[in-house]
Amino acid sequence: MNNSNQDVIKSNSQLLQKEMISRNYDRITSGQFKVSSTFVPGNLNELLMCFDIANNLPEINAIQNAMRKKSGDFITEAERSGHSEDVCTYVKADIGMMEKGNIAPNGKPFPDPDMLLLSYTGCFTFLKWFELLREQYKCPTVMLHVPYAADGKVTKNMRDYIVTQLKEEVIPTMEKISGIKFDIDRLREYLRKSAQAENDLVWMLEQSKHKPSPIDCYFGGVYYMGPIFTAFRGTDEAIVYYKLLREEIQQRIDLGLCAQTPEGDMSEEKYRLVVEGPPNWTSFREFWKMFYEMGAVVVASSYTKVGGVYDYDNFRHDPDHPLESLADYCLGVYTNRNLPTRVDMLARNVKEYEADGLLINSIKSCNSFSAGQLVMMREIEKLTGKPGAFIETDLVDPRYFSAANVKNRLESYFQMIDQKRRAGGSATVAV
Amino acid sequence: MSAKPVEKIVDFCQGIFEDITFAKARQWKDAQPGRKVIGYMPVYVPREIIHAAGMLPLGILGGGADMEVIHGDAYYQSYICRIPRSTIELAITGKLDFVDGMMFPSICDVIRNLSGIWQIMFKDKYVRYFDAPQNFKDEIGGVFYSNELRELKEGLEKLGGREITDAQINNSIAVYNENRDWVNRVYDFRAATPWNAPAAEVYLLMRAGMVLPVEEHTQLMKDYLEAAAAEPRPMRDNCRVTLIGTFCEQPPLNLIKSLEMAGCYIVDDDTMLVTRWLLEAVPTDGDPIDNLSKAFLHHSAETAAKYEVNLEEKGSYMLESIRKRGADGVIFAAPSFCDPALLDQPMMVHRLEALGIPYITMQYAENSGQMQPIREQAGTFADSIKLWSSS
Amino acid sequence: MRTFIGIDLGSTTTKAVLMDENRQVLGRGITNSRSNYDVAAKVSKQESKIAARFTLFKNALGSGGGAELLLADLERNFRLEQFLSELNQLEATCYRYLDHERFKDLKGPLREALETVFKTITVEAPTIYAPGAERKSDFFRDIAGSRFMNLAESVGKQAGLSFDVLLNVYDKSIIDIESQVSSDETVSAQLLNGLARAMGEVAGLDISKADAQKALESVLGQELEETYVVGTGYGRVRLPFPKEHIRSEILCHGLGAHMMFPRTRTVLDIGGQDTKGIQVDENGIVVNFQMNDRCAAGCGRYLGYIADEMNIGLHELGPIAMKATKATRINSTCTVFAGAELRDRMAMGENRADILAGLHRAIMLRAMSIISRSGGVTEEFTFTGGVAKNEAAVKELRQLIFENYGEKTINISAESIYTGALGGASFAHSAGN
Amino acid sequence: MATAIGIDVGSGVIKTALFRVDGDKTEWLSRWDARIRQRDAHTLVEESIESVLKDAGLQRQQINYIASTGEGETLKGTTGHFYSMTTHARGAIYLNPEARAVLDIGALNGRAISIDAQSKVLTYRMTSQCASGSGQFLENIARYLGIGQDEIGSLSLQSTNPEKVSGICAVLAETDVINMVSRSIAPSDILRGIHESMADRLLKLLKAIGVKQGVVMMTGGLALDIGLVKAIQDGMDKQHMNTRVAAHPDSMFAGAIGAALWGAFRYQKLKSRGQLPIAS
Ligand SMILES: Nc1ncnc2c1ncn2[C@@H]1O[C@H](COP(=O)(O)OP(=O)(O)O)[C@@H](O)[C@H]1O
Ligand SMILES: Nc1ncnc2c1ncn2[C@@H]1O[C@H](COP(=O)(O)OP(=O)(O)O)[C@@H](O)[C@H]1O
Ligand code: SF4
Ligand code: SF4
Ligand code: SF4
Repeated sequence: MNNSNQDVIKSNSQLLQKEMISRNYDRITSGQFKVSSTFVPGNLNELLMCFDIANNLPEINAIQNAMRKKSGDFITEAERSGHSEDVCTYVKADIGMMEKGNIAPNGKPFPDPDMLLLSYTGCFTFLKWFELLREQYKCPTVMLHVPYAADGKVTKNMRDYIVTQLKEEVIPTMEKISGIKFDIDRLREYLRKSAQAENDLVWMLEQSKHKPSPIDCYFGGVYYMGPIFTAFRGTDEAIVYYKLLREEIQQRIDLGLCAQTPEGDMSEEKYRLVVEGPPNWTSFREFWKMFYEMGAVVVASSYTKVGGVYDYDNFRHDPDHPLESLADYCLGVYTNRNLPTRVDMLARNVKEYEADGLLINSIKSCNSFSAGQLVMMREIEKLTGKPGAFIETDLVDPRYFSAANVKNRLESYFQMIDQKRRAGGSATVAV
Repeated sequence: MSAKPVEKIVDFCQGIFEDITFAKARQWKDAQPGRKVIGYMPVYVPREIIHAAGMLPLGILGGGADMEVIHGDAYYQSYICRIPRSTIELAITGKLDFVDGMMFPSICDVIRNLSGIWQIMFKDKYVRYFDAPQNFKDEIGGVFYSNELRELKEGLEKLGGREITDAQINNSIAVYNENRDWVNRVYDFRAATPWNAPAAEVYLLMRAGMVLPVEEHTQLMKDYLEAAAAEPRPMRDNCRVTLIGTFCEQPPLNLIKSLEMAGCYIVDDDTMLVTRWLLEAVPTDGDPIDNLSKAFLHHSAETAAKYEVNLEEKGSYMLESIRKRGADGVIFAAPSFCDPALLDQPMMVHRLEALGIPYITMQYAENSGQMQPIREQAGTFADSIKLWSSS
Repeated sequence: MRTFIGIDLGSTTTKAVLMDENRQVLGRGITNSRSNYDVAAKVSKQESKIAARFTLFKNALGSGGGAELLLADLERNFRLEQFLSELNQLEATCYRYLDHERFKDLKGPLREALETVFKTITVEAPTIYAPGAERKSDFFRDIAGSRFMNLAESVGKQAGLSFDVLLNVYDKSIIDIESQVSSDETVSAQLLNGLARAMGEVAGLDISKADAQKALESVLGQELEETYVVGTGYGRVRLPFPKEHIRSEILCHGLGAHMMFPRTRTVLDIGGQDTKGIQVDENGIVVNFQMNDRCAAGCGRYLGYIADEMNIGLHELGPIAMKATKATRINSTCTVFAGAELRDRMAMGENRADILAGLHRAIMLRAMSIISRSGGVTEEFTFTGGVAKNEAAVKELRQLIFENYGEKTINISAESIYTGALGGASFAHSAGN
Repeated sequence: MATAIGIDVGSGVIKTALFRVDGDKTEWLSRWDARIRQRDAHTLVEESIESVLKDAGLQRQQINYIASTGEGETLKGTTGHFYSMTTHARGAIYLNPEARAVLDIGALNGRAISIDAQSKVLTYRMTSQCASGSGQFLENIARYLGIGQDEIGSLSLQSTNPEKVSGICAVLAETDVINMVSRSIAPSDILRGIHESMADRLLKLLKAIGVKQGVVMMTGGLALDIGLVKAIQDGMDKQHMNTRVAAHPDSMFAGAIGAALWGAFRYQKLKSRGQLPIAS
């Protein structure tokens, strides 16, 4: 098979996505557009589109660099210049890239951003990350503080606070930078398109309820989520993409196929898992392989909710309440939800998707995800009666991916599920 | 009150520091039926409102160097700082059973998620994640923050079963104004004659303030200052440093002692910022919620926990501390895995480098045992300031 | 006869358990993993077969008539035979190394010193294996090594030779010795020799020499067919086994503990370089587990390291720590730094027993965290792995379990180090049938 | 003129040096070193002082300053203490005046220090609290392989196909070596592999403190390991660092040298101020 880490799944939708991504990088590096950097969670793509500002997402750049095996060097570079070993490696991959010439995946240099849209949503590191970038670029930086939904609900105070910030801080800054006046109807139109793609997206997420599941909702899922999480929410392209994806998946269901992997379709679905936590990117292929080789498919994952939660409480962007719905979107991203909500979400997934258990991939970098996962695991085990398993890796730091360790744990976990099934509750020793 | 010798005051504080069962706070609670205790995690919470509700704000700063943490590791991976695991250990071993509610200020994702763990594990307790605005305009962040303060007030009213009046809050503000004033005097005294107020003593004095009722703590500081001034101690050939990064998980007492032993007088630090987070006295008339909100927005310490809107203002608190306290250099001591401290550090370092102020960086955990590397670094720092200065 | 073998290739020791068709354990074997893995597996297997032959011989002799005495004596004599034969080889190897570039110049004096050392050990050997004697270790390397070091230091000093050089000769030679597996023939001969000595030594036997010899010969003649072998443990992926013969060590430990103590629900295994907390159900099936590994802090090797550091035997650590009046608080997380801390504290005059007690407590505290992570102790609890042999570790554990989970049944078997191999053998049994 | 003794109490070895300093002239009068090996450090220090005095033909009253360094803060009978980095920096400049950085690798810790011509410590980095890749680690492995300490260097130089090792635990080193041996990897390749991985870590420290050119002086016992020195130089060349690594037969004494020299310096300075120090 191909040995590039890039095109892991070959299908029309995948090809289309590839093309979309490279077109976006061309747009960012073309020098013809104003560029804003911002984060995936709380990403206000529709709003940026209203000002013709290109959307550059450092997290995605870090992922791209990790898959191209460049992140390790970048991280070391950043640590060399005084960044701690202990902090999020996305930040260091980004800063290291900057120090090493700031070259985009298309080979062209990234332009300095015209603004930093600091959507402080669900992650403390974001705040410092853009303070660090601001030191370098000295460009206008606008803070959008999204309060944490600590009690599992959105209060009026929170929503009002965000809407005011949008009106008083974010929009005026964008107007100033782009020279374009804000047109709320343009925003409404984009939001309508967002909602349309989001419908197909939710349909897609739910298809892994089939047995066998036609898709992998973690390793495959990160590809399926690509457009909606990045610079395409609100575009026609996203609508086309999700329609195409929907057709492909429908076809797989009709044919009764197991999930697709880089080495073709899985021949048998032995284990169904729900996964919490982001994947490892530096050894993405190797990591995925450990799963499909053992016959494991991921039927639901929290990572496919980091850029917005659409299935759990059925949120859609709403053209009739444009700014409020952007606020609700930000408030609702996965990492902005409190632990009881995250537990409920995952426990429901285990039950509704008939999974064998919950696997947590705990990421060293990310306290937003990781702090509390052990408690979540125990709660979810209690709620579902299904065993959990815990592995530890990192996002884009190759030093923290120990294949042997991960494999050992996965093997033990799957053998445990097996043994449990074979015993079938009989009282004799099952060996 | 006649002056007590320093030693007695320090021993009293040390006793409070070592007591992980919080006996002093329990005594306060038991003294009158219906009293309530609200625990809070480090950095900043508006203690005035808790005080006004007739409750005792209890600062919980982890388990310290000597607590054996057994279950804590069942809750946290090795790459997460230490304070949440020892705090959980305190809770599940019953040491916080008398605490009626917990407040988790918005400092980082670890403390944020700890609020969720509390919600899951201690369902019968009042749990409040306390968000502070990162927008500092009155009509934006101010409105949000005032509403948050009001929500807090209402929550405490419900918990306490009585209304909290503006007059009560104003009164509490005055009490805390006085406390802040004395905290600052202790810091001034130490900066002027650090040999007369060793860092470990000042630390213990402030730690006592996390547990004692504020009025008692204020008195304790008055007594200490009087006693310390009356007991001059020999001055050592040390350099003067500001300690930065210790605002949440606490350095072990031995670390603080080791720094001084290795030749560094600590003339300022950022431990227990809650005692001096608000930089100016808060007005005691008018709408107390608005006053607290404005104090937070416009006169609070510029630290890693906050977003600094102006690039030029970044690091101003630290630089002001160096200037005001006459420090020769800075020791950045951050808890391992502490995002706020470690992510902020490179920016602080830039500021120092631009001004040619020497600094060193080190990491610790609340239970670090090995002080040798710490002394090594601090000692070398002191050596080089000493050997190459004109003295 | 058909036999089923489980081999647990641990980081420090390799264990084998051999069972028959009725899932009766016939023999257990152990060796240190310090030689290469293949060899370790072979040696432990050979050892388990030797033990099996003892069992079979015992069955053949029946009880009474002094059979127990004879068996015990045979075992001692056999071990002595084994020891002397290995010592001989070690000596010869040492001499060979004297021609090495490094030692050529000192060949004469070195040879003389070595001869003295080996002569002394040979003379001492019978006392090491005397009835009722306490041995410092089960392994040749450790027993011979510690005697060698002690003697080399004094002998070397007298001869004006540096200790480091003598040590180096030993270090080079022991590797060769450890890479050898005794053949069946050698073992048979050693057993028969041992029997002859034992028959001479044990008084008041009702068994005739001829009968005993015949019985042993018949046992030795019996083929122990390796019907199915299952490998597990840290080094399992390096075993020359097909994939389906390999089981996760977690499952093996869980099952092994269940077989020994069927009401076990929580298992703690502390091996050489990892610590596992395992929860099993009523069938011995693992429902949850946690482990920490790749850092020696808090594992068995930590104890070995400390023993080396203090120049005492591994078996002596526990007894010394038991004499403590309090446990010194040890802060270092790293074993190597704990070694330094230990030296530091000894220098400051702290009591050796107290420091050792502190080290044991530190290990158990880490283990308690892992247990807690795996789900805590709810019902019966079993402690397995090599460290379960250490009484001071067990004492701290009992106390900590009590403090944290209240009164619980705590099982510790004398054979706890074989738990993983036992589980493996059981898997072999079901796979081979 | 000042006569001073420097005592470096290491975690493995104690080193003592006696110096006479007269203006710019320094004279190394005598030296002493011994492995601690489960002996009482204080007694050894006493022994070392006696010994250096005897060798130099001096009486204790003739010594102006006894300076400790390393883990010697609590030693009795010393005049003052300087911290290791201060003394190693000074020792490095003494051994090689061109040195602008120091790599000090002892039994447990490693550190990189950047210095100026006056041996002032500018910045530094230390290895973390894990002894993987330390001298102890190397020692353990060598013992397992049956290799003498002084053989390590030359063997490593013979390697043709170094075995890559990642930071492995000093205690579990043996297990990892077994792993390698069982894959029939030659001892020289294993050693070179370890040297490369250590060099890698040390170079990271060097880069972290911004050393880009000039002479990097190795101090501490591992400076005697020519295999490690070579691996560090190779690493520098490979990473296009414009630096040259240097070791000196007396590198192990750098701390003791530095302590003695600083002691003499401090004595003269205090004397000029009329404050004569006395040994405590
Ligand atoms: N008799 C004993 N007394 C004390 N400790 C022992 C004894 N025997 C073995 N050990 C300890 O057990 C450890 C080996 O345990 P084991 O379960 O065999 O580990 P592994 O499977 O990882 O090799 C050794 O490192 C040692 O510390
Ligand atoms: N010839 C040599 N080759 C390699 N290593 C050596 C040699 N001589 C000494 N060492 C190493 O040097 C270390 C001692 O160095 P030193 O700087 O004195 O350490 P410390 O100050 O920590 O005691 C020992 O651990 C030893 O391994
Ligand atoms: S901490 Fe987590 S959420 Fe935040 S930037 Fe890093 S990976 Fe993303
Ligand atoms: S020590 Fe740092 S990371 Fe840990 S809880 Fe405190 S602020 Fe957060
Ligand atoms: S901390 Fe110590 S015991 Fe742990 S891996 Fe490092 S060297 Fe080994």
